[in-house]
Formats: sequence, structure tokens, C-alpha cells
Amino acid sequence: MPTIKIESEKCKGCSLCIDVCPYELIRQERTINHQGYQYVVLADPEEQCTGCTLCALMCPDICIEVFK
Amino acid sequence: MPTIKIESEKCKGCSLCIDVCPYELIRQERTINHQGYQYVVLADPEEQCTGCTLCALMCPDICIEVFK
Amino acid sequence: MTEQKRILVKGNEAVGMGAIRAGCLYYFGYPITPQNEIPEFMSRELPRHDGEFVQAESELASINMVLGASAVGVRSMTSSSSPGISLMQEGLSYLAGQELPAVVINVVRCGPGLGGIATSQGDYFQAVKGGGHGDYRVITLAPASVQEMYDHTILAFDLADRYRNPTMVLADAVLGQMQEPIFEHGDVPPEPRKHWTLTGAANRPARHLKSLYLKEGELEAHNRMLQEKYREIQKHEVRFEEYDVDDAQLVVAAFGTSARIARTAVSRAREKGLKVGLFRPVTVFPFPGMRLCSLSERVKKFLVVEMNTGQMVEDVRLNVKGDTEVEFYGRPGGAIPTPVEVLTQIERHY
Amino acid sequence: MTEQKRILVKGNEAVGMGAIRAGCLYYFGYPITPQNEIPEFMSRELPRHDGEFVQAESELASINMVLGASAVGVRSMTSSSSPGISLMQEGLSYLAGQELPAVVINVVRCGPGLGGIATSQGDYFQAVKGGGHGDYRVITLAPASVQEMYDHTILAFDLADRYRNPTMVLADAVLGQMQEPIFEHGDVPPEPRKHWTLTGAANRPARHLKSLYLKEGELEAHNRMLQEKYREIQKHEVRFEEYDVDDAQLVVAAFGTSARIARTAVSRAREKGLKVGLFRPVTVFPFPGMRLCSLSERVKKFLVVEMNTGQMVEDVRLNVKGDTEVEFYGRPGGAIPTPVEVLTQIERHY
Amino acid sequence: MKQVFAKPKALNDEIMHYCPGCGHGVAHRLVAEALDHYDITGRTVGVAPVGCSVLMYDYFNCDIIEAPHGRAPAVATGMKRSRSDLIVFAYQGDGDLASIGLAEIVHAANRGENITVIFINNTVYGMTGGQMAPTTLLGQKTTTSPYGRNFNTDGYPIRMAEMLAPLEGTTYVARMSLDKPVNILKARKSVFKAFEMQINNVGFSFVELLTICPTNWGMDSMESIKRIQDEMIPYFPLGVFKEKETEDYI
Amino acid sequence: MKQVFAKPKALNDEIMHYCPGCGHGVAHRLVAEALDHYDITGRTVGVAPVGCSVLMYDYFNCDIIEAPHGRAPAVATGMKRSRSDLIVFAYQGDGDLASIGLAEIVHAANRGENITVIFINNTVYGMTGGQMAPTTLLGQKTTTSPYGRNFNTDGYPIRMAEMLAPLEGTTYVARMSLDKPVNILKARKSVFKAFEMQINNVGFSFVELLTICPTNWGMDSMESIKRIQDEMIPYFPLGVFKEKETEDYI
Amino acid sequence: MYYDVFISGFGGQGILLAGQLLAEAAMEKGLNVTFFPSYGVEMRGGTARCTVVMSDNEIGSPIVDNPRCVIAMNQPSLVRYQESTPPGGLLIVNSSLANLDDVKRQDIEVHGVPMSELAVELGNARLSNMVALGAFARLSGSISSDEIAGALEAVISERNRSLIPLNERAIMEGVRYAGGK
Amino acid sequence: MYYDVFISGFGGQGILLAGQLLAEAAMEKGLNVTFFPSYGVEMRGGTARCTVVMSDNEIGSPIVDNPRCVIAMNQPSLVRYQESTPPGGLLIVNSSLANLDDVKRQDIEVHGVPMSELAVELGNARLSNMVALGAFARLSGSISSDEIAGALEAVISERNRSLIPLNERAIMEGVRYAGGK
Ligand SMILES: Cc1ncc(C[n+]2csc(CCOP(=O)(O)OP(=O)(O)O)c2C)c(N)n1
Ligand SMILES: Cc1ncc(C[n+]2csc(CCOP(=O)(O)OP(=O)(O)O)c2C)c(N)n1
Ligand code: SF4
Ligand code: SF4
Ligand code: SF4
Ligand code: SF4
Ligand code: SF4
Ligand code: SF4
Ligand SMILES: [Mg+2]
Ligand SMILES: [Mg+2]
Repeated sequence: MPTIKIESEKCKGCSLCIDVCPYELIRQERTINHQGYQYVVLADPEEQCTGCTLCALMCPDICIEVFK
Repeated sequence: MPTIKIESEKCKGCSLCIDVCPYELIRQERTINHQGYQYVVLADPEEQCTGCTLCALMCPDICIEVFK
Repeated sequence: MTEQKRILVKGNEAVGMGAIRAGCLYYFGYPITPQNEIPEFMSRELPRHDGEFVQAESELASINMVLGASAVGVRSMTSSSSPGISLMQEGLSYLAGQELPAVVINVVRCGPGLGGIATSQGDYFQAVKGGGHGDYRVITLAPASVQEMYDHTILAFDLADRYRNPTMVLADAVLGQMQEPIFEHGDVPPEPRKHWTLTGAANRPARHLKSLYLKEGELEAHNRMLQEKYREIQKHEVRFEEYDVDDAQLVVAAFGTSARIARTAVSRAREKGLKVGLFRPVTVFPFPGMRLCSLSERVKKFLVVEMNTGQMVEDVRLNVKGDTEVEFYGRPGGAIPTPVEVLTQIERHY
Repeated sequence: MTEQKRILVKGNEAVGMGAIRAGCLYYFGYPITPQNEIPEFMSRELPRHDGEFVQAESELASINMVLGASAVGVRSMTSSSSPGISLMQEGLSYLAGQELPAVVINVVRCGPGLGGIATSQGDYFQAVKGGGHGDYRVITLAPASVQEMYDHTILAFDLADRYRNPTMVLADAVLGQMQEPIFEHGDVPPEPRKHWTLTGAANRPARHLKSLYLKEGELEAHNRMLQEKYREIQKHEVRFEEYDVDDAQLVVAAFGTSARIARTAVSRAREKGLKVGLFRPVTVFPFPGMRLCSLSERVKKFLVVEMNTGQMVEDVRLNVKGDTEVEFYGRPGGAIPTPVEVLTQIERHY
Repeated sequence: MKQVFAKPKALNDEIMHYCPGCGHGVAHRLVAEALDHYDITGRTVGVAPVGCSVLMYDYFNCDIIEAPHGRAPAVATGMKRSRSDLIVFAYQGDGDLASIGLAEIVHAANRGENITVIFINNTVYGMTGGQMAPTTLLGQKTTTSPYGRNFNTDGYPIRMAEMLAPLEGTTYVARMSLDKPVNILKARKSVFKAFEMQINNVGFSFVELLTICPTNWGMDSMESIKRIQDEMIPYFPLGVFKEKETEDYI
Repeated sequence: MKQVFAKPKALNDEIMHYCPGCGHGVAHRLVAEALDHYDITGRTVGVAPVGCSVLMYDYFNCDIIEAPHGRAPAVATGMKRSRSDLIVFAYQGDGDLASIGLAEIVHAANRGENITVIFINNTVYGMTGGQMAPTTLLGQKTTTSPYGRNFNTDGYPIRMAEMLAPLEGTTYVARMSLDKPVNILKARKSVFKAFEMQINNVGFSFVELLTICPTNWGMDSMESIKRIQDEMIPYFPLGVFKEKETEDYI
Repeated sequence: MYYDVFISGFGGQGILLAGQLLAEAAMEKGLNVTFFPSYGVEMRGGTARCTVVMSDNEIGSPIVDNPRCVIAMNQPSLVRYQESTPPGGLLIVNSSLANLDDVKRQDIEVHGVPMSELAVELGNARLSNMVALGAFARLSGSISSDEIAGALEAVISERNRSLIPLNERAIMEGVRYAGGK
Repeated sequence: MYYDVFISGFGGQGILLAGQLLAEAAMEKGLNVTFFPSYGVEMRGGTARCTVVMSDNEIGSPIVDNPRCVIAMNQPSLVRYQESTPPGGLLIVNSSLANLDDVKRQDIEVHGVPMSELAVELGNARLSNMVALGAFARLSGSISSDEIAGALEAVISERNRSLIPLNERAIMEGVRYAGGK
């Protein structure tokens, strides 16, 4: 089943991935990482991710890997 | 009667005026001026000059005045 | 003058305020840390004063825009930091050669090369010996507080016009970035009438401003005239400050931010009973060498403190009496000596 | 080596010949009088040696092309004259900061500004004190003959590579334009292996060449390392020449063309029975200060002769013993002192 | 399960110092992907500009040199002329390339240096804190155009791709945008093409990338992306402005 | 008898130092005629370049300053911004303007500085003794392109009028030739127009003039004139590349 | 009188504003004062730092290696700067974002104040800088919270004037938490 | 042995070639020698000048204020440089282009040689420089005309080799006119 892996310590919480996911699968945490940013996580890992890579394409910090 | 006046001390003998005169009225002297150049003169002041200013237009050293 | 209010401003902004107070309405510059607040201030303020702010395409362009503005008679300036000032060296040599007044602010950062944006005094040689080509001098002021960032900018315009010579305010990142209370004051010497400016040759013969002299002997004469002017400047414009030098056995010599730090160290040394003083050149060209020379008749030792690997120390050595010892303590590359460090050096050399 | 033929060449061409002999096949430069024969020579010769001649769009571009070429490990050079060298000051500071070898020829002309194309030694300060920003040094050679234009160019490549530092040949218009007989020789020290060049990170970690150091203390450490290197250079690379100094009461100190003129004057003084010698720094950074210092224990007076308003004289003063008198005679702005003039000065100060 | 998107090998694992959302990250990735694709990391040398991307040597796995502000094309020229077997690319911001370094980029392009230049147009001086760039749009407020860029005093936003394309020396000139996945994919193709040109010794290749600088635009990332679409692309049209065929040259 | 051709008043009576036939002379005359025509000599400031025309201050009757090599547009900008009532023109050679000073000319043009630039294209560095200029034609032998300019190593002759015309900041851009009387008359018109633009506060105006340098071309004057016609004009086409109407602006 | 304080945290926490306010207050009190912000490239990483020195004498360096007081507004600041204050110095930690367990120093006075939480309770997380200043006033004794509050007007921009009372309350909250006025 | 000579004339008169030939000859004779040409902007006006210094000692300055010999190849050179040679010095004038009546010096040796006319008689006005060198050899005694002629091969370019005999003849013509060998 397609899924993504987000390296939360690298994430800067820019939310570009959130906006681009067609299924709104990514959401921002309220807690912050060591860099001081509210990182994002895959909200619903079991379900709809199609592995379309759109989120990864947008991510400027290359914290998203996509598996299919 | 149209004519030109050439300041021979300014002339550098580049001959641009010679070539452009439709009546071939200008010729170069064999003697040199104080700058060391063989200056040009109006060959035949009495005759055909039409005051067309072509020679003066070409002269880079502005040594030609034209009267008409 | 009525009692004035102190206001808290950043060193870089104090430069802008001083410039406008001095009647400088034309600013040409290119961004570089740590002096960006100068162009930013000018871009905000000059339109309100009917002046012009031009962000030049480079420091090369900046200095040459200043050259043009100066030629038509207005007060104008540029500012930059070390790498940008290096790019202005050809222009500075032209300004000096053409005897054009201009004010250049160098908020020095650490080098060489890209280096860093922390503070430094590594551009002393460039400023006072002439980083450009040929024999010329740039009048160079070395402020040590935000108040002086303001005052020296005004003074720089005055000196530049008076001597028709480029004048530099040699600050550093600490002075540019820090905020301190200052008094704004109104006493600006009047701008001299300029009889040499290019303002159109109506009703007078055409004027030329140039540094090219091709006829035999002309350029030598021009150089000698310039040197004569520099001697005049050395005679009349030396400025310095002294603390506790009267009975001092050891005198710390330092300019700019280093002098502030040294001042604290000297006070602490005095508290410990050491006879120590501070000598602070306010102008670094002209360098207060005569005063140092006469001090050296009495003072046993000088300790020069700089935020570099040793530059002003040469000017100190050149001016003190032959056998006076001159020690050096320096921190290059963005490091700032602390008062404690300087005190340790004082104790070591006392 | 077999007996060689002398050939009559122009100083500027000798530079080109020396460079190619030293294995420099990459030349980047921009025309300027009085050094045009260098790029012209290179544009003719380098294609025949499978090298590259690039006429850069400016001196700024030239020095940065050299920076690039140096980074990939080849020997490369640029040449210019005073205003063009001013434009290279930022680049020189970067080269020094990045520890890149590079050879820069300055065929000095007279300034300041556009000045003129006659000869001068007005760029001494710029070369040896650092006209760019920050604390750095440029190894600087001062040839005094066409033979040395050739030899020093080769030496410059050697020193540049050995110390990973920009190296300048500080010539002047006379040396660039005159022709003298020279020997071409084959003894060029081998080019060292370079373990730091950017040649692709195949089979090794990636390398970076930079002068930016942002982490605390890094840039200071980098600066201290550079200073350590400059001290090494001062220890090992000082070169000078002396004539008749052994019993001299007065020693003339001069470099480059001035030294040649002074040499004639000194001979004439000797003919008149005056005990006069000549001290000629061959390297001006590192400056032969130690030798001057020990000379000053015996010599009563130094007379410094320069084609400027007094620059090397400061280095002489800084190095001689405290009470040694140092006199100066200078001709700026393209004027060349004659042997008679110098002799008159010698007699005056003897 | 197969990994269909991974960090390119030409980038290492450092956390980049860029601000959240900053376009330099995606631009770096595209360049790194090209190095991976053509397997040239081991013979590539990059030239870092002065600008926010000056630290790019901390991220790429290839050799990199730092150039003085604006001089990357001259540095790249020096490298490529001396070692034509190397792949040399310069990576420059809009202040670096279009302002102080204008003479160097135009002349490197005009000489047809066989190098690749990646040009990051974010309409602002990022590193120095948001001053006006040559590409700053009319009306845009920056710290040195506090009342908005005004053509009367500040001139016009400069279009570099259009300036370079007509030069005889250029072989590939394109402007792309990093505002959305489809454009990022197109930009990727362009960056690849640009390197391919160099690998084939065709000559000077140039890709301009429109990117965001949320920090200095005073916007969040999403607003910034919208600004590219609403304001930048209309003034800086996307497309390939020039593409010489390899055969034209061989 | 009436004098129908006279030395313009804006020039003095000095013998110019130019070589026999040199195009600078005619170019000077055209500028001077414009100053006479608009009666602006008394409020004009010229900026002399570094190049053979550096001594132009010895010939013109207006105030003149010497700019460092290539920086005339920056100097002119500083003047005009500070004293907008002055008429400011820069006079530059091809080495000065198109090589070292490229960034300055493009940015002054792009900012739309209200100045006039006269650009003397003689395809060579005259003053320094005949080195290759950015405008040197392919195949042309110069002292630094001894085997003829080769596009592989030296790049292409640069066309400045074409580069500046598309910039939004320029209002009048033309290229004219001084090879024969009819073209000189056209050039005169162009130079007049360029000054008129500035007088009317319309913005940046630019006239490129193709001229001869017999000395460094190694030809006599007549051969040189023929070279303009046979070689230069085909590569550097004549014409007005841009002319904004005054009304567009006011 | 001489006092120096170093404030460090994330960008966006209002570090520079806090420092400026303190400097302004010290000036209005008639002291000499210097305020030195971090600047330039350092800001990219999202950190902010500044130093304020107050004295009734001339002030030497505006940058201080060993400030009498360090205010660490986040975890990285705590880790990085706890070493800089000298023995007997003062360390004020924003315990909402930094872990007091990571304090290694035994020879200094350490105070944890949950600045972010207190600020959120006051209605705006961005008030944590004011809470910090309140605590600083209370603990350092170098300047009073009233003096700080009195300088708000000079530092807060025109259009945010209405927020002054809220800022005052945050300052008082810091005072209160740190041990009451 | 020390000798210095200054040659001046119009561009195109072969001034620099003459100087170079002299320098080459001196070198081949085993002397030290310097040749210094005028250069750059000075050339624009159409003048050419050079200085040659020959010596069996090390040579100081290659530029000389008071050369032992001045060769004035045209009128402006005569006017401008007759003053520079010291008392007892030598002035050789191209009397075809310079008016001997304009010689003001009484304290030097002056020789007029109609170099241009002699050259034209030899078939080429451009040979006047060689005529000048011949006269110089004869009058200065510093170097022989054979030594000068012997250096022609090194100085004249490949494709002009055939002109060497003509040049030699011009040198001899100069010698002859100046008083015979
Ligand atoms: C000679 C010189 N001038 C100015 C600077 C300061 N400076 C550093 S980066 C920069 C501009 C950065 O803007 P840009 O090129 O657009 O890159 P960005 O940061 O936006 O990616 C400037 C002006 C410098 N380092 N050197
Ligand atoms: C910084 C600097 N670099 C180089 C020079 C040397 N230089 C003087 S004029 C010139 C070029 C002249 O060519 P051009 O601009 O075409 O003018 P022209 O003489 O042909 O009219 C050069 C390179 C200089 N004076 N300053
Ligand atoms: S890969 Fe596609 S579907 Fe999956 S999280 Fe990313 S954007 Fe959403
Ligand atoms: S795009 Fe990347 S950095 Fe931005 S929020 Fe998503 S994962 Fe984090
Ligand atoms: S005016 Fe015309 S006709 Fe008269 S001389 Fe000149 S070109 Fe000939
Ligand atoms: S064009 Fe002028 S300079 Fe040339 S020959 Fe004729 S008059 Fe003389
Ligand atoms: S300032 Fe702008 S360009 Fe620089 S890192 Fe931040 S977002 Fe990127
Ligand atoms: S060298 Fe060329 S441009 Fe210069 S004056 Fe002579 S002909 Fe004119
Ligand atoms: Mg940018
Ligand atoms: Mg030209």
C-alpha cells in the first residue's frame, strides 16, 4: 500500500505539502521539533495515499520519501 | 561663387574629403604641415565647387568651412 | 540650545540621520550586511526630503554615482562593508585624484574574502594607506559610539568639502548594529561655496574634472599639490581622545570599538592601582602621531589593541620615539576582545 | 647547461615567456597600458601550447577567472596596471582567504585616478599592506631588470603554489616597456602536487574552497592560521641584494627601477670617495626588515628613493633601529629620478 | 514496496539552513537530480554565489567553490577553460546575477562558455534581509523600496532569460517556476536539459527558476506560492526561450 | 556669400589628437551640433570615457568630467539625479561601454535614467593599441585576437543597440554609421533626437555610431570606410530600434 | 551600577523587541545603555539573540562574553548559553519550551518560568517576551517592572498602542511568577 | 664604455626599428643595453621616440634626461629636444624635414643630414632611419656601422629579409654623408 515517510526533524512546517495533497492526508502537529518548527505528519497512514509524490515534489526540505 | 576654406594646419591628410567631392576638387599637397601631415587644398578654387558640403561633412578634423 | 531628549538609535541609522542633518540628500549604495540599515533608512527618509535614493547595481556603480553627484556640487554619500569597499578602491583613487569631496561609510566586517558578518577592524590599512592605486589619502574618522556615528558623519561632510577629498567613516559591525542613546544636534558647519563644480558653462569658461595629466611634469605637480594638501590636513585635522594618560606608565592605544573595550579595561586597571591610560585616535588619517611621539617621551610602553592581526600598531611604531616598546594584542576574524582579556594584557606588559 | 644565447626582449614579453616556462597555460586579462604586450604575447603563444587565452570583460572578471582556474589546479595568471589592479582588490582578498595560488603582474603606472601611463611605484602600499579588505598578505616580488621580469614570474608561480597564496610581481612601466638582453633558462622548480583542488569528487569526499566561516571561532582560527603562514613566508622567503654596504655610512634603499637608478648614483658616489651602499629589497613582502635592522646597527643613515611620495620608506623606518635616520627622496606622477638627482641627495645627506 | 521518491544522492543529509518554504531547497533538489541522472557528481564542480545559497557546499556531494558576489560566471569560466572535462555549474540569485554580476553573466553567455547556470529569481535580496533586487516587481515593497518599487526612480524588473536568449553564445535558455508540482516537473526537465547541453559540449545553458522567499515577502508559504502565480508569472513568462539542437553545433 | 558649413560653437579651436580619419572627430561634431541646435552648451555636462576620446574635454566648450573606465553611465546617473536641470551625456567607446562597463550601461538604461549616451563602435580598443573589443567582428585580427576573432574562444560580436532596445527603461535607441555623408546626416538627426528626448524628460536615449579606426585596423581611411560598409553594417544593421513618443510619457 | 543581560530564543518570540524595550527603559531611567542584536545570516536559521548593557558609567563593549543574566527562551538557547553566565549569575529559562533538567550549572541562580504558557493564558503566545522581562525585572533587581512598562509607548509602534495594557499585564505576570513584586 | 642616444620623429619614420637595431647590435657586440620606446597615448599624436643606452657596465635608468646624442628626425623633435643633450653632446638633424636655422645651441656638435632626401634617392623614403643610424655610427664613435648592419638580420622580419642589402646601403650612405668611413 502506497505511503510516505516524513522526517519530522528536518521538517520546517512550511505546509507546502499539506496544500498539495489531493486527499488532504498531511497535517501539522502542535508540538515542535528540535529546530523549533511545528512539523507535519501523515494523518492517516492506513488509508488513501496513492503515492502520487506531489507532496514530495513540493517539499523544499526533502523530508518526504514516497513508497508504492 | 560657392567655395570652401581648408585650415591646412588642422588637416591630417586623411583624404576622406578628397574621395567624397563629386567634382574631385580637393587634392593632397606633397608638403607637410606642422603636425607632420600632407594636408589637402582646394585644387581649383575658381571653378566648379557647388558648396554641397559633402567634403565638410566627412572631415573628422573640422578643417573645412563651406561658403555659398 | 534647549535641553534635548536622548533617543535610542542604531549606529547605522545614526549615520543616516547625521547625513541628512548635514544636508546630504543623495545616497547611492548597494546592500551588504552589517550596514543595510543605512540604505534602508535613506530609502525611507530621502523621498520625504526631496532627495534621491538610488540602489546602485553594485558598489562600483555606487562610488561612481557619488563621483558624479559630487561633481555637480551636491553632498552625497555611499556606504558599504569590507568586500564592497574593496570594489570601490578604483573609484576612491579617482575621487582623490580629481579632488572630489565624498563621504564613504565602511561598517567593517571580518575577512579576508567573504569572511563573515561579525565585526572587525581589518580594513585599517586599506583605509589609511590607500587600497587603491597611486599616492593619495582618504581622510578617515574612527567613531567609537553611536553618538559619534552621527557626529562623524556630519564631520565627514564638512572635512570632505573643506579639503575636496574623499572622507571615510571607518566604523565596524558593532558600531553599526548597536543601539545607544544619542543627542541630535543642529550645529552643522555651513556648506562651503564650491567654485569648481560642473553646473553648466553658461557665462563662464567650461570646467573639467579629471585626474589624467599627460603633459610632462603636470602629474608630478598635481601629486605634489595633493601631498601639500594632505600635510595641511595633518596639521589641522588631527583628533584624538585621552583618558588617564597624565601619569601613565603604560598607555593602551586603540580606535573604535576596541577603544571602548580598552576603556573599561583601563578603568579596572586603575582600580587595581596600575598607572595605565588610554589613547584613542579619533582621526586615523590624519594619524595623531605627533601626540603619540610626545607621549612616548614619558610613557614606557604602549599596548595597541585591535580587532585584527596588527595594523594601526604600525602607525604607532612609526610615531613613537625610537626605543619605546610597543606591544600588540589583536583578535581577528570577528572575535571581540573582552575587557578582561585586555586587562590581562595590561597586567602582562605593565 | 650549455652556453646560452642572450636575446633582446621587452619586459612585458619576458613575463609571458617566464609564465609559459613555468607551465602557466591559462591567461585571463584585460588590456591596459603599459602592460598590453603581456596579453598580446599570451594571445599569440598560448594557442600554440594548447593553453587558453581569455580576454576577460574586465579586471574583476580576470581575477575571478584566475580564481576558478586556480581552484581546479592549473597554473594561471593575470596582469594589469594600477587602476585595473585596484579593481582586483576584492578578488585578491578572496584568493588569500581561500588560500588559492595565483600570479598577478602589476606593471605600475602613475596615479591616482586615471593619472597617466608613465611609470610609478605608487602601488607599493596597495601591494604589501593589502588594498583589499581583511587581514591578508600578498607575496610581492620587485624585479629590477628584464631578466628579473622573466625570473620573478617563474618564481612567483613557485611561491604561489608552495604557500597557496596570491603572489604579485610589482613591476613598473619602465620595466614593462624596456628591452634588455636576457637568458632564458630551464630550471623551473617542479609544480607541487595539490591535494586541495576541485577536480570532481569521484572516489573521495567532496571538497570546498571557501573563505566564509560562520561558526564561532572558526574565522579567527582561519585568520591565525593565515598569519602563521605569513610568518613562515617571512622566515623563508626574504630576498634582497646589496652593493657596497660593507663599509657604507649611508645606504640607499630602493626597489625596482629606482634601485637601478640608485645603483648608478651609488657607483658615482663611490668614485667620489663617499662610503655609500645600496640595499635593494627583491621581495617587498616579505620585507627584508631583519637585514635592514642589523645593517642599521652600523649604518648611520638610510636614504630611501622611490618613484612615489613615500611608501616603502615606512617599512624601512619600521625596521631600522630606533634612532637611525631615514631620509626620503621621491618623484611621483611619472617622473623618474636621474642618477644625478640621486647623487645630489646622497651628497646632501652624507 | 518500492521507493518512488527519495532524496537524490548528490545531496547529503544535512538540514538546510533555509527558511521554511524557501525555494532554494527544491532548486537544490532539481540540480542534484540532474547530477544523479547523468551520473556526473564525481566530475562536477559547482560555483556557489553570495546569497542565501552561499552555504550550498554544505548540502551538495560535489566539489564546490565560493565565488565573490556576482562573479560566479567568471569563476566558472576559469574552471571550465582550464579543465574542460569537468562539468561546471554556477548557481546564482537575482541580486548576484542580475545586479552586481550582470557584466559577468552576459559576457560568459556571449562567449558561449560551456557551463550551466541556474538562476534563482525570488524578486528580492534574501540573504541581506529583503532589499530590492533587479527583478523586484513594480509596486513591490522591500526594505529599500519601502513605498513600493517605482519605475521612475528604481527602473523596471529585469528579464534575464529574455536578455540572454538573443545572444549568439547561448544554446539553452529557459524560465520555469517552482510553484506547483507540474511546474516543478517541467523545471526538472529544463535543468536536466541544461546539464545535457554542457555534457554534449554544446555551450552555455541557463535556467531561470521563479521561487518564493516567504521571509522577505512577509507572507506565509501558501500566499507566496500564490504570488508567483498571480504576479510573477505574468511579468516573467515561463517557457524555453532558446534551444539549439546539438547537431547545430557538432 | 553665406557660410553654409562651420565648426559648431560647442567645439573650440584645438587640434584634436585623433589619428587621421578617426571617427571620433565626426562624432564630436554631431554632438556639438546638437548642443548648438538646442542651445544647451551652457547647461550641459559631458562624461568622458577612458578610451581615445578621454581628452574630449579639451575640445568641447561644455563642462566635462572624466569617468573611470566603463563607469560613465553611473557617473552620469549621479549627476542627473542630483541636478535634474542639467543635460547630461556620456560618450563611450565599445571597450568602455560593452565590455568593462556593461553592467553600468544596462542598469542605467533599465532604470530609465534621463541621460543621453553616445556609443562609438569602432570594433576595437583604440587607445590601448588595438586589442579585441566585444564588438570586434568574427575573423577580425587584433593584437589580442592575432589569428582572427574565433567564436569558440572569444565569443560573438555584441550588439548593444539590440540589447538595450527591449529594456523598458529606454526611450530612444538607434544605430547609425559615419561612413558617408548621407549616413552622417542621418546620424546627426539621431543624435539630435537623443538630446531632444532628454530635454523633454522622456528618459534614456542611446545612439550607437559605427566609426573607423584606421590606425588599429591597419588600413587607410578609404579602406576603413569600405570596411564599415562591407563588414560592419551587415552585422550591425543601421536603424532606429526604439523611439517612444514624448506623449507616451507625459 | 552595571548590569548586562543576554536574551536568546527563536525568531518570532519577540527577542529583539524585549531587548529594545529594556534598553529604552534603562535610557529613560537616565542610565547609559547599549543594545546589540544578532543580525544577518545568523537569522536564517530562525534564531534571535540580543545583549543589553546598562550602566551609570560609560559602557565598553556592547557584546559580553559572560552576561550577568541569560534569558533562554527555548531549548537550544538553554543548551548553548547556560555556560556563559559567570558563577553567581542568573539564568532565566522559558520552561514551556526548554527542559530544566538540562540545566547543568550548579553555581548559578536558575529560574524556570513557563513563559509561553503564561502568555497563552493571557491570550497570546507572543507575549512570552514580556513575561520574560517581568521575571527579569523581579529577579535581577537591575530595573523595575514599572520602568520597563513605562517604556512600552516608545517601543511599540503607533498602530499597536492599544496592546500596551496587555503587554503591561504580561510583564506583571512575569513578576508575579518569579516571586511577586 | 657608456653611451646613450635619443631618437625622435614622426610615427612611420621607423624610429623604433632604428632603436631596436642599435640595441640588438650593441647586445651582439657583448655590451649591456637597454632600449626604451615611447608608448601608449603619446603615440596618438603621430610622434615616435626611443632611447638606447649601451654600456659595458650595469645600466641604471633606461630613460635618460640628457642623452649624449639626440637624433631629431623632424622639425618638432629638433625644436623640442635640442635642449636635452648636455654641453659637448651631439645633435644629428634630419635636415630634409627640420630647419637647421632653428638650432639654438652653440655648445654642442650639430650635424645636418638630409636623411629623407638621401633615402628617397636610394629608392624609399622609409630608409631615412637607416641613414640616421649610419650617421650616428660615424659621428658618435660608440658603435660601428658594420656592427649595426650585422644586426639587421635579427631585427628585420622574415619576409623582409630581401631588403637587408638596401638597408645596409642606406646605413653606408649615412656614414658617407656624415664624413665617410
Ligand atoms: C561585494 C559584495 N556586495 C554585497 C554583498 C552582500 N550580499 C550578500 S548576498 C547579497 C544578495 C543576495 O541576493 P540574491 O542574489 O538575490 O540571493 P538570495 O539570497 O535572494 O538567494 C548581497 C547584496 C557581498 N557579500 N559582497
Ligand atoms: C580599469 C581600467 N582598465 C583598463 C584600462 C585601459 N584602457 C584604456 S582605454 C581602454 C579601451 C578603449 O577602447 P574603447 O572603449 O573601444 O575606446 P576607443 O579608444 O576605441 O575609442 C582600455 C582597456 C583603464 N584605463 N582602466
Ligand atoms: S504521495 Fe500523494 S497522496 Fe500520498 S501523501 Fe503525498 S500527496 Fe498525498
Ligand atoms: S513541505 Fe516538507 S518542510 Fe514543508 S511542511 Fe511539508 S514536510 Fe515539512
Ligand atoms: S563643397 Fe562639395 S563641391 Fe565643393 S569642394 Fe566640397 S565636396 Fe566638392
Ligand atoms: S577630411 Fe579633413 S582632415 Fe581629412 S584630408 Fe580632408 S580636410 Fe584634411
Ligand atoms: S531569506 Fe528568502 S531566499 Fe533566503 S533562505 Fe529565507 S526564504 Fe530562502
Ligand atoms: S586609435 Fe583609432 S579610435 Fe583612437 S584616435 Fe586613432 S583612429 Fe581614432
Ligand atoms: Mg534573490
Ligand atoms: Mg573602440
